[in-house]
Amino acid sequence: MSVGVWAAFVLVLRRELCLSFRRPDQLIQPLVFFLIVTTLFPLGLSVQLTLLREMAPGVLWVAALLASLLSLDALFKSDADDGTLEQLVLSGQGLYVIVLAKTLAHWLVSGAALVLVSPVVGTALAIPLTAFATMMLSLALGTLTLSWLGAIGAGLTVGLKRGNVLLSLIVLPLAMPLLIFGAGATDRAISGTSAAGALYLLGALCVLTCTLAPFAATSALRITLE
Amino acid sequence: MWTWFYRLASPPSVYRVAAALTPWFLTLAAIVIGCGLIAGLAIAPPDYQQGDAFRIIYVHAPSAWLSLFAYTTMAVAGGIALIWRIKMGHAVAAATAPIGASFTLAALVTGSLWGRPMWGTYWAWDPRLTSELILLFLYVGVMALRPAFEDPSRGDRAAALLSIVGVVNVPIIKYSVVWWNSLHQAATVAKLGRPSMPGSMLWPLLTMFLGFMLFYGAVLCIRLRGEVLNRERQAVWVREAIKSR
Amino acid sequence: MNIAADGLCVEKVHVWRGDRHVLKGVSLEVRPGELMHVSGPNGAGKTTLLRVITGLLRPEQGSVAWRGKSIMTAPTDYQNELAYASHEPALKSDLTALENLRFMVGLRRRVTARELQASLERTGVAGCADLPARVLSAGQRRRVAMARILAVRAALWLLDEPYTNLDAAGCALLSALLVEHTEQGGLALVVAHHDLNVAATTRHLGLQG
Amino acid sequence: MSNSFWSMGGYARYVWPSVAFACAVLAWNLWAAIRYLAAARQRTARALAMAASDSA
Repeated sequence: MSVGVWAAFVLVLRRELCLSFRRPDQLIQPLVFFLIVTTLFPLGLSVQLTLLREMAPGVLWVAALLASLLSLDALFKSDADDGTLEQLVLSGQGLYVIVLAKTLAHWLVSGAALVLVSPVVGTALAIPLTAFATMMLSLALGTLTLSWLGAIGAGLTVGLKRGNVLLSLIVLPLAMPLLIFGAGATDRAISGTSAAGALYLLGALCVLTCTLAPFAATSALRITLE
Repeated sequence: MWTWFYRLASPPSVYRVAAALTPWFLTLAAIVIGCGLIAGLAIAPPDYQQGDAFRIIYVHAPSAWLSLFAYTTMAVAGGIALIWRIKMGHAVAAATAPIGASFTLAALVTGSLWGRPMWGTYWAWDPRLTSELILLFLYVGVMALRPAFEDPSRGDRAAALLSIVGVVNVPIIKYSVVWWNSLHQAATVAKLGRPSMPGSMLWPLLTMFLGFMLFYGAVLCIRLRGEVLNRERQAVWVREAIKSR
Repeated sequence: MNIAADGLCVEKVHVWRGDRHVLKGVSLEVRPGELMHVSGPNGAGKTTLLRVITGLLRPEQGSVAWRGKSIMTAPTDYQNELAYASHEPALKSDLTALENLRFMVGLRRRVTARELQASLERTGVAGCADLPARVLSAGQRRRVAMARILAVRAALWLLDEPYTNLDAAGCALLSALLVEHTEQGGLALVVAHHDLNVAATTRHLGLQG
Repeated sequence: MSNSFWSMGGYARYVWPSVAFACAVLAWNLWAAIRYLAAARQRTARALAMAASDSA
């Protein structure tokens, strides 16, 4: 009576969420980082609402990207350090399912939290209320895509000492398309024109990454776990 | 049935073949690039729109093409090595990376010099140059990942995987940058594209392409021998290879 | 290559770590109901050999066969039948001992909390079922790892230095568990630099430095 | 003909530096490759010599 794929997926998901909520400070830090980075820009630029609104999508998205990148490093590192990652690999369940569950749990904890906080940042950056829906949808898709790309980067750099700088160096070039489409969608939503085109492209990118990235992350883990 | 491929991919034969090909590639490359440069700079007629500034294409286009070709070669070699566990694939990938990165840099510099008269600045976020810049970041990522592992064979495999992920993303990046550029490019600025060229302008360009490819072959063969030696240090055949030229 | 009917057969395995030739043509064979003791000085490649047998590390040359079939043909099925205990016991320090077991064993088979509690009792750490793993002593953590090995009910046990941090009672318990496991037709491969006094048919493999 | 050739129709400031940089990249590639091969041969020779002296 071995455990089915879905049961294993749910079990790993519950394990990750349970572990994350045992250390709430780890969850709050990326959010605070996101808020701090977005308050830097108005201080650095000017507080003219028109200029701020012009800058808002880019600022919001770059801050969200960097905040999620910050927490990606811990995706496999804590498990690798205490030896549980090996047990997960040898658990008899496909590593694809385990990586799928771990990355989704990481997104729920970091990406989704960013999306929930983004209205606060949106009002701070003078983004009109009407654009909130598109902004949050594009952020959700974007951070999910980034979590998958980050899973590949984390898989490759899990064993390295100063891995997190290398992780950003590897993941950011791959994340540029989603920044372009995401900021583009938010920008159009602000200016009132329909952001459907950019959202469709972002959605397509998200689906592509969600299906292919776990394979790459799985083989990345096998390489570094040897 | 793949025995000839495995024999060809065996380290000693790769080393010998690379050593034999280098002089041929080098002399041919020198001749072809020489002719191409003379033709491009002196013989080809100036462009009706950009005048003689357009001659920069004879060094920019081949570099840009080579930067992409080298990345694809690196990804394919890495893929072969990862899937069929042929170590020489990693040697080829490791040898190709710095060459490709240097030509990406060449494409960026010549591209911005070419754009200067048109745009009034050295960098106007032209879509082609922007994707070339991101390609350079991809190169740097792969070249930074390979030596980060103590065990060289693990570093090779990690770099191979990253280059495969990268090569899948190159078209996506190119498309998204073009899409992004059409978003902000209100004014119609003469793009850096290759205008449809009459024969007298085209053949020097093709010559330069051939010359750069031959040069790439030569440098790859030289670097490949170094990579093979680094990976086969204990092998028996290495002892004779070291003594002979 | 003599096909062991159903058991573990490692055939001339070679592994290089960078320039170091760590495993030079290692071969071994374990039949059901037997215990294989692998010993050797530090750096002799004991852990590397174990990682090759689990399938985590692919050897440059040589093969590992389980029940006559190479483990590379169906890795997950093979891994479903083995239990691997590495140097340090694999426990999440934020989770309690019971939770650790539930998440680890739960991936392998449907198991109830009562069964897990029973295996914890069997290894003498029932008391700290609800304590977070970080407060447990090294010996207790080792015993929780032993409980995991028991609860997983794997045919093949691969134990890397299982006797470390165990007190006298713990060592006796582990030896008893090994005997019980081999009597039920299970296989065990134990890496230890001291000799084991386990009443089971034991083979021995000494790895050179 | 020759001085108009060098002036590149007034764009000499851009054409010649581009060509020069491209040639510099070609030259660097060749030099770096040869140096890399020489270093690899030297390292291998030293490793072999050391191995020979160990086993002797």
